[in-house]
Amino acid sequence: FELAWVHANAAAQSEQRVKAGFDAWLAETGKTDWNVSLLDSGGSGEATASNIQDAASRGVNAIVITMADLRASRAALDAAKAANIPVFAVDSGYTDGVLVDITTNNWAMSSDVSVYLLDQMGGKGNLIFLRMAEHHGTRKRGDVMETVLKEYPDVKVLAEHNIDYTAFFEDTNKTMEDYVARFGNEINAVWAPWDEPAQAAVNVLNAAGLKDVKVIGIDGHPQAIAEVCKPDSQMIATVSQPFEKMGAQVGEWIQEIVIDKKSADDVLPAKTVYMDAPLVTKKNCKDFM
Amino acid sequence: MSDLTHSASADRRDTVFGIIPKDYVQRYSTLVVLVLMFVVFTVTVDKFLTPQNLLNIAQQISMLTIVGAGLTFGFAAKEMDLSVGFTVGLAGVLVPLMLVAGWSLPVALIVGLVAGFLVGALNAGLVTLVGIPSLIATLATGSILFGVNFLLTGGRAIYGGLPDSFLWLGQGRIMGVPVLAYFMIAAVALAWFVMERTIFGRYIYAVGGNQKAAELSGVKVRRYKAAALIVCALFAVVAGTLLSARLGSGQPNAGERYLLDGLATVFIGMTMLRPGTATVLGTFFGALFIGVINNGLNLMGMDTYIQSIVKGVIILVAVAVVSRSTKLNLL
Amino acid sequence: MSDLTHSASADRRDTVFGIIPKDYVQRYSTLVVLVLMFVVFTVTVDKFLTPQNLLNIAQQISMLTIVGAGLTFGFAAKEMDLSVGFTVGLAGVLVPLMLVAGWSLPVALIVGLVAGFLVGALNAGLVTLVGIPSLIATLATGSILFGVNFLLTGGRAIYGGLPDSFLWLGQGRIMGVPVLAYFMIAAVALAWFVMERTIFGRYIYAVGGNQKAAELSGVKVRRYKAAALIVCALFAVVAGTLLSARLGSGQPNAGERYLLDGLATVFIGMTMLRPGTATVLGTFFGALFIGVINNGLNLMGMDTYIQSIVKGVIILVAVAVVSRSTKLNLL
Amino acid sequence: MEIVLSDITMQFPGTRALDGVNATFCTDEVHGLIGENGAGKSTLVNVLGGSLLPTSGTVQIDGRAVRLSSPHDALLQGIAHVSQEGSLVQGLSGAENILLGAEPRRMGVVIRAGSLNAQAQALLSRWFPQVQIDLRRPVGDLPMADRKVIEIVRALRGAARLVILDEPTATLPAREKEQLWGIIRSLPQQGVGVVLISHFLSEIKALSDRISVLRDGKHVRTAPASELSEHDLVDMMLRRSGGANLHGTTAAKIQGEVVLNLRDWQVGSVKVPNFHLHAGEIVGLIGLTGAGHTGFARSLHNPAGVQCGSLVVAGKPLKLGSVAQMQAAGIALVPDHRMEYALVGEWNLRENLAMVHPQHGTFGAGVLSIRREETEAQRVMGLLNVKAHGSGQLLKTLSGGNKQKISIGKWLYGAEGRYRVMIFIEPTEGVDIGAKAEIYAEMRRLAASGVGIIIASSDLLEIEAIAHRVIPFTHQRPGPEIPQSGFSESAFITAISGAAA
Ligand SMILES: Nc1ncnc2c1ncn2[C@@H]1O[C@H](COP(=O)(O)OP(=O)(O)OP(=O)(O)O)[C@@H](O)[C@H]1O
Ligand SMILES: Nc1ncnc2c1ncn2[C@@H]1O[C@H](COP(=O)(O)OP(=O)(O)OP(=O)(O)O)[C@@H](O)[C@H]1O
Ligand SMILES: [Mg+2]
Ligand SMILES: [Mg+2]
Repeated sequence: FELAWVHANAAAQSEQRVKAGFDAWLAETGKTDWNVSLLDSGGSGEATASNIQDAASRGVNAIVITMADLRASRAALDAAKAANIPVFAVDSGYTDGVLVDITTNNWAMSSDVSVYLLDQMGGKGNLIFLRMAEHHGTRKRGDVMETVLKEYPDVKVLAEHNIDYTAFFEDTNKTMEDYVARFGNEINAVWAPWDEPAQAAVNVLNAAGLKDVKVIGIDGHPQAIAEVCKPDSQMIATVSQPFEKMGAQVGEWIQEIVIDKKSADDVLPAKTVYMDAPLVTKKNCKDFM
Repeated sequence: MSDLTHSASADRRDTVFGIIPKDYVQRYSTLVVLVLMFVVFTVTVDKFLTPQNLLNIAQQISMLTIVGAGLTFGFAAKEMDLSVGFTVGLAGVLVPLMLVAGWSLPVALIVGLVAGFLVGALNAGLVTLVGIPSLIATLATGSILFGVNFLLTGGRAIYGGLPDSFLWLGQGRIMGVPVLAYFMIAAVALAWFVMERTIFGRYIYAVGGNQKAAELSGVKVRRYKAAALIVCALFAVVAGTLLSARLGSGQPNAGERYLLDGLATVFIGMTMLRPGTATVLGTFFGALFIGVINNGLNLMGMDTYIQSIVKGVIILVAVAVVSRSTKLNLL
Repeated sequence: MSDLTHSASADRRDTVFGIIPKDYVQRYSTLVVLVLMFVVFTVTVDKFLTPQNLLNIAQQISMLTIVGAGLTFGFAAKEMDLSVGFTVGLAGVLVPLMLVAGWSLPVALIVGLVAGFLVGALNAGLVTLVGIPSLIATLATGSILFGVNFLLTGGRAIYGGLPDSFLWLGQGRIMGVPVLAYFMIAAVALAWFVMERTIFGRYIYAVGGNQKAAELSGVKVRRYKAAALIVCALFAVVAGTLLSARLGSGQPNAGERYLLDGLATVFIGMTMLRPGTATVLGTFFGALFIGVINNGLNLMGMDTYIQSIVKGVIILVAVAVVSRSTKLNLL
Repeated sequence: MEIVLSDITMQFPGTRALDGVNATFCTDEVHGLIGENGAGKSTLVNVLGGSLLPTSGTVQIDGRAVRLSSPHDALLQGIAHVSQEGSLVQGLSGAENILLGAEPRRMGVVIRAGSLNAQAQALLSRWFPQVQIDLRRPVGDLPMADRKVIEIVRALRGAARLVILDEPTATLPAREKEQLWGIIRSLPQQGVGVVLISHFLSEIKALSDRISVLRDGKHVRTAPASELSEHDLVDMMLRRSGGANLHGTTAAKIQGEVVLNLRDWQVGSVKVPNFHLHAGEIVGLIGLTGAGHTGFARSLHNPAGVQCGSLVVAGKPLKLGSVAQMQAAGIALVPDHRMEYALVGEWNLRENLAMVHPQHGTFGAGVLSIRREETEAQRVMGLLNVKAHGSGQLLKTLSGGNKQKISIGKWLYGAEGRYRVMIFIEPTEGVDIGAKAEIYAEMRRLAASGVGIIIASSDLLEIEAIAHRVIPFTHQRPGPEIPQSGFSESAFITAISGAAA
């Protein structure tokens, strides 16, 4: 059984976790005859399209795409459709030509954690707002925060920065250093669009000796959960996305639809399937470790 | 080495293995590796030699080839355009933005071309009038364009609302052949004709080959350096427009990888045909080289990271032969 | 026979505005822009001229400066290392991986250096023994290293489990000054000394300045070209190691932007001190230039995209002055 | 047509190359331009040819003021320029270079490749009927002499009214030189004027109708050639009496030990069965283009292309290795084509001088001492009387002859007593008559100090003045040696023009 796994950008931890969940499922169910080839698009929409197209020409039995923006791969998806190859998407947005997109609700996740942060701030204080518009998920999260903020007139956005995705960790680091120099202990909170920049922000705050800042991230990567769990850490919350479960779920659907030849309409609950993504705070973090 | 070998070698060509004239090795060895690779993939990879897949390759390399053809003009004039990726990106957001805003396709396309012309003219002015070396000038304009591209879209990608006539440019087919392939062939043919058969191309090569000599022969050096940079930007906006049509989306950072990839095609091209010189056909084969490797290894189902390693090794092997027999000066 | 003009013309230098000798403009104008920029930021930006912020800048440019210093060796020998970003990345994952796997810090650091040496030696061998132009050779080894870096980590970033002694290298301070700043100063001082005050450096400049003349003067050209490429890779692994210590994380693609940024520092450096020549101090000022712009505009609270535009414009303005009075040949 | 340069001043950083020069050039004469190295000759013709805009001064053509701000402007006025340092586009063929800027075209834009080759060939045969050059080959593959011919043909190709030739004969071998002389003489009758720069005073005197002399950037005098003796010319150039024989004569040789002994040498197709050189001796190698003497001389220092041969230097047999090894054994080479093979244009003079023996100016352990370097550089520059505004001047801004002095100076810097054999190829290429004397004096001094010297030169007068014995080469083989007693220009010409077949 030939499966092509197309990463939008394999360097992202979330994609790695989806893959890990899938691999664990493979091991659990003893699928030694599945031949999975990895194709990384390195963050390029065009490479994603080419990878899908090549996989279609190769005539694989199924294609999985993770964290891509599939609207930019329409033509390639048509090729897969023409070749009768089922395509499963993970957090890539439902587009004609894929069977299903399994994802989490970015608006919902952001509203959970954003409101939590603002409440923890007591509805007032100064905020650093880090955003990232290039990725649809982080963009939606930022848009939600922006909307929510309108209802908190006493919270002042000290600075807003769009993270440079190609070197997000270093970029966040440098930017936060500059903000710390500029605002010092005026900073009460940092909103980061996902966990890694949140971690970078926490590092900078610690290094500068700022002790009383509230930082949130989203994704719930193990390191982030551990950070939240540290009692004195300034990272107060994240949202746990069930990436591993998405991977395992994709495996199950492939088994049922492609191998067992069940009807997709029976197997799939919807075209876009949202999975639960609970808020992780210092109180409940132990449950996620 | 010396006068002595000289007169002798003119008629009695140097040979390799006693049969292949050395300058054939110099001109064609990289090309031979390309052909060999093609044969190996045909034999070992199932779906490689199918019309469908060959058209895929054509489609996949078309934008890269067009960017590379533009860079070839720059290289020929010994000017490097480091902003080319962002120029691709500029057209890639500007044209979709205009279309989404309701402008007609011809207007949007023309605005894209005009924008390319202006970028090229800016680069050209900085280089030929102010005298800033192109490496720095285009690095700086690249930084400026990066900002402009993201400002235009607010950082987000543009989707939807694009007319079918536009999408057809990037996704359609004529007689089964992708429209993109026709664009590529037209661009290569045009660039080849201009560079190899017209006075304009000859002068571009001349100002790059020896500026002083060109000057003393009455060639207007600045004019041709400027022209090369403008052509480079124009090819980049064509590629960027097609890219957004292919993706059905305007992505502000989609062009960035075209700089390094475009340079790679030109460099590989410089190892063949006229070693050490950037030629349009060389660049085309360079793009084909990269396209065939990517496609073949993908079809083999090779892991991306291993692909990257294998790609590096193939490039090294391909150019090692010619490098041993010629002194190549790429810059 | 020549003493007359000699003394006469020595004092009657060509001047700009009737007072500033023209060659001072050529050497120092970019530097003057740097100083002006510094003054402007000091006046207009609140927290700019604070010890804390200056140390921030030092810390922020330290890795870039180290990479740039390495590239300077390559440029001096007229060899370009396009793999430098991936070499930064290699050390940036290899050293953390070793540490996480339980190796001691000295062992991990030494393995990092050895890896850098091997990468440099591979580049050097391809260029000096096989004869592949460095632009192609390092493009290909870059592709190989990209694959290696991602294979090493399986594509994921390494977080956590790094010993404090390691993190201290990137985040610690000695007498209030970041450890990174000491590394930077040591690297610049060492590189400056080697390039400007030793025969080794002189020969590297010689093989870059005129290879044939160096050869006929008894300089072992290949040896010094090879040495330049090896030094470049060694500086890159030092920067990569420090980068991962600073980030507290090994990220396989964190080094990539060090190629273009590193080139930018070298190019800007080439507009000052000895215009047209890559010098260590020039590169250092080039990095400072970029660092001060980024920091100052950030402190002003300027939008990222507008920053990028402003940065491009400042670079153009800074080099325009010298470009008008000198013919700069960067490559 | 009459071109009048008035009050031309050209100021470079650190140097005033021209200082209020006035000159008039006409299309019915050959105008000789002389002056010592660095006098400003090239700068003046660069202004005339549009390559340089003067700091002040005016150019008038037939009474009209013109602004020549590029060579293109100058060409439009009918002024073509063959510059001192060669300039051709390496990647293009000879034919393409000859017609660069004037290609035969179809519909205004498309190059007619076929007629391009034919036209270029026709031009070559018209001006140099006896020279055979494959014009379809890239010029980078051609010998230097052929390249010069191509440059000259390029200048003569069109409707030029005035042709500037800046030291055209410095790198031309005898046969091409004679043809060029013929061309120069014939041009004024065809309404084409010539501005000729040369350090060969006899050549200037024989070819020119009028001669202008520059000294230290100032115009000294212009007069009909017939009114000036070579003697006067030297006086005006150097501001001293040219009465003495500037070339001097080389004392009879001191028979020292054999410093170099060579057997069964083969490099390329050149075969030298045996050759030896004594300490204190100066041996001249002469030959036509392609005769093999320069290749042989180079191979003694750079044995990379040597197929076989044995070499004994100062009693020690040498294994043929790299340049560095040959140098360590005591062999030095001052090559021809200095900008390509000897000097770094972007370096200053000090750095160029220290290139071979940087060890001399160090604290030891490879650490340079700028002060020591400076002291030694000053010594060498004084020794060779280099005209520069200091050792920090960039080499590329020196005049041609001064560059040549630096090329020689490299081997004197910190080298006292280091070399047993010194090879000079065209050592006075582009060097003025005064500096020539200085270089000869230096060579003689070196010989007297026990160095064995080999000089390969196409300037037969030079060989006659400096050598103790001469070995003529024909067809890649050395011919019978000519002892000093048998020296004469005609003897040399007979020997090299191949009585042997
Ligand atoms: N670009 C430059 N920058 C600085 N000085 C220069 C430059 N070009 C020429 N000079 C100086 O101008 C003076 C005149 O040089 P020029 O080349 O005209 O001499 P020349 O008479 O042609 O000498 P030669 O016989 O050696 O060729 C020299 O002192 C030279 O160093
Ligand atoms: N100084 C040098 N050292 C090494 N190689 C040289 C040198 N000068 C010239 N060459 C090489 O020799 C080739 C022929 O050079 P050139 O036309 O000067 O002939 P030549 O060997 O000097 O003979 P001649 O001057 O007697 O005609 C050049 O293209 C170059 O490759
Ligand atoms: Mg001159
Ligand atoms: Mg010669």
